[in-house]
Amino acid sequence: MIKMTSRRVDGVTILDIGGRITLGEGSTQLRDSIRQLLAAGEKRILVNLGEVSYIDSSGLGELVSAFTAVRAEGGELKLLNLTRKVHDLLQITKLYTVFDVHDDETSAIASFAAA
Amino acid sequence: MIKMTSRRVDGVTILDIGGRITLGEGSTQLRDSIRQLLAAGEKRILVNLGEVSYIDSSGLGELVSAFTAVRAEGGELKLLNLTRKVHDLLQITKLYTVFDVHDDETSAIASFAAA
Amino acid sequence: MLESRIENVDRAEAAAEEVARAAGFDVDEQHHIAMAVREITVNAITHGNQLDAAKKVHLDFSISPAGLIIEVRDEGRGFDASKLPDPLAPDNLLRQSGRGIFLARAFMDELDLKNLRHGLEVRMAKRKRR
Amino acid sequence: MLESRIENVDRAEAAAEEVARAAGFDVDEQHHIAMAVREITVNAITHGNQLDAAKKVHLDFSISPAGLIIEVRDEGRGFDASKLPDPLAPDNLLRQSGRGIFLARAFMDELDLKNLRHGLEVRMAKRKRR
Ligand SMILES: Nc1ncnc2c1ncn2[C@@H]1O[C@H](COP(=O)(O)OP(=O)(O)O)[C@@H](O)[C@H]1O
Ligand SMILES: Nc1ncnc2c1ncn2[C@@H]1O[C@H](COP(=O)(O)OP(=O)(O)O)[C@@H](O)[C@H]1O
Repeated sequence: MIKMTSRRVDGVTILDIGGRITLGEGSTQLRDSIRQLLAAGEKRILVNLGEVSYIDSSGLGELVSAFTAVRAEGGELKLLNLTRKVHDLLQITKLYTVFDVHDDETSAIASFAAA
Repeated sequence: MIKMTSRRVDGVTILDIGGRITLGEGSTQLRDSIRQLLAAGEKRILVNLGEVSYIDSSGLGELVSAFTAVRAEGGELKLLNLTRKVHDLLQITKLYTVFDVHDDETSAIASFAAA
Repeated sequence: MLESRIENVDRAEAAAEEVARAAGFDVDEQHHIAMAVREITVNAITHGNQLDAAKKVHLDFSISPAGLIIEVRDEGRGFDASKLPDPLAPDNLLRQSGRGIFLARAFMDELDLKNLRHGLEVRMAKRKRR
Repeated sequence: MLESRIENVDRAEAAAEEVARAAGFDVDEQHHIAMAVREITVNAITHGNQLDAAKKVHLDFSISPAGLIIEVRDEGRGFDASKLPDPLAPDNLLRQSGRGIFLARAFMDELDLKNLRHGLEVRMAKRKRR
């Protein structure tokens, strides 16, 4: 019940996620995807959560780990298109203050530092 | 969530029911249909329960009332095509001994007394 | 909160089915448990609370290793269960009503009726087969 | 019966959502209640029973006029809740874990942890808005 595909636009890798990012479902896939991207040298990652219906605390933890993993490699991980549920979750957990969150793909891409 | 249509074959009215015959849903419609058929002088009624997913005690009661109402008018009401669930219900409540139950439409129709 | 409205019967039934699934019962058992809850909730709302929306039905599901325990409590006057007519008796077979508790009992492993100070409490249990 | 397997988390969550619907909560509230049950059940299975399939989780839903009370009980060692780190503290904000109980608490009106002789009991309540 999770879909994850990545595409590249103007030097930024966009990871489009759909479905649930929860323990045992999406969390592991998210971790693997981020690992693969970092291994391939992709360090500007925009995670599109527009089609994510549900994140639990495990999924939130995985997003935070993705964020710190990318930062540790000198890269940037940003979020795109939060649904109301996901937005509320980031607000309650104060993670909204951690992530750079965007609503528009073009301006999100432009916000990444040039290579 | 209930469907009820009637058709006439060889002097027998077949009432095809689909969905749930339960309190507040199918029970009332079943009562109304039987009333209408009796008002129209139809007294040989074959109730096809093949597409009925669920009957509760209210629906069972309505079937019994239909049976006695038709019999009171000198007619016959028989049942056709019981699903396993409905069959089990009639067995448990001993109503299986009350109704004439058929599996085959043609022989069910033939079993009605000639007009 | 279950107000004494018939729509709430469907809700209680759907909840029971999902809880039964969570408890690990198979689909047939889920159906039987849901049906028992339906019948007993209909009684609580109609016979117990007499469709008085101010009166409520209290519903309790308890999933344990042994199985599922369900309690339905209304705010009515209760009744004398020893006077329950047998729906299988020849004289009762063609009666329109009187099969609800009988069916719920058939579908559960245990069903106990208890008159409380204000209302009837029906406690049903279904054990896991091993 | 809930064996200590992760699949059962989804079942418990689905049951909670359906029970919340039956209790008359709106879809947002249903989601929040289901999520709280998910988080607490994950804890019961992982931290409490430590994925030992022989240990069970006991789940109790109680629908009453006032709202919904849910209890989740495991067979683990419990823990000292007074030592729960605050996930909003700046030092904890980037930790991968530690948000489960916090979120469940945020989504319910009450959440109490109680160490029993054998296991932890989490009691959560959600009141109906009027
Ligand atoms: N919650 C209740 N409160 C009071 N009386 C009840 C309750 N439930 C059942 N009864 C009594 O028991 C009788 C039998 O109930 P039941 O077996 O469900 O059949 P039915 O509801 O079709 O009459 C009812 O007619 C009613 O008199
Ligand atoms: N059922 C439980 N049994 C024992 N310890 C628990 C239980 N639930 C929670 N804990 C403890 O509380 C901590 C915090 O739990 P929680 O807030 O859900 O975050 P997380 O599960 O991500 O660590 C856990 O790491 C664990 O040490």
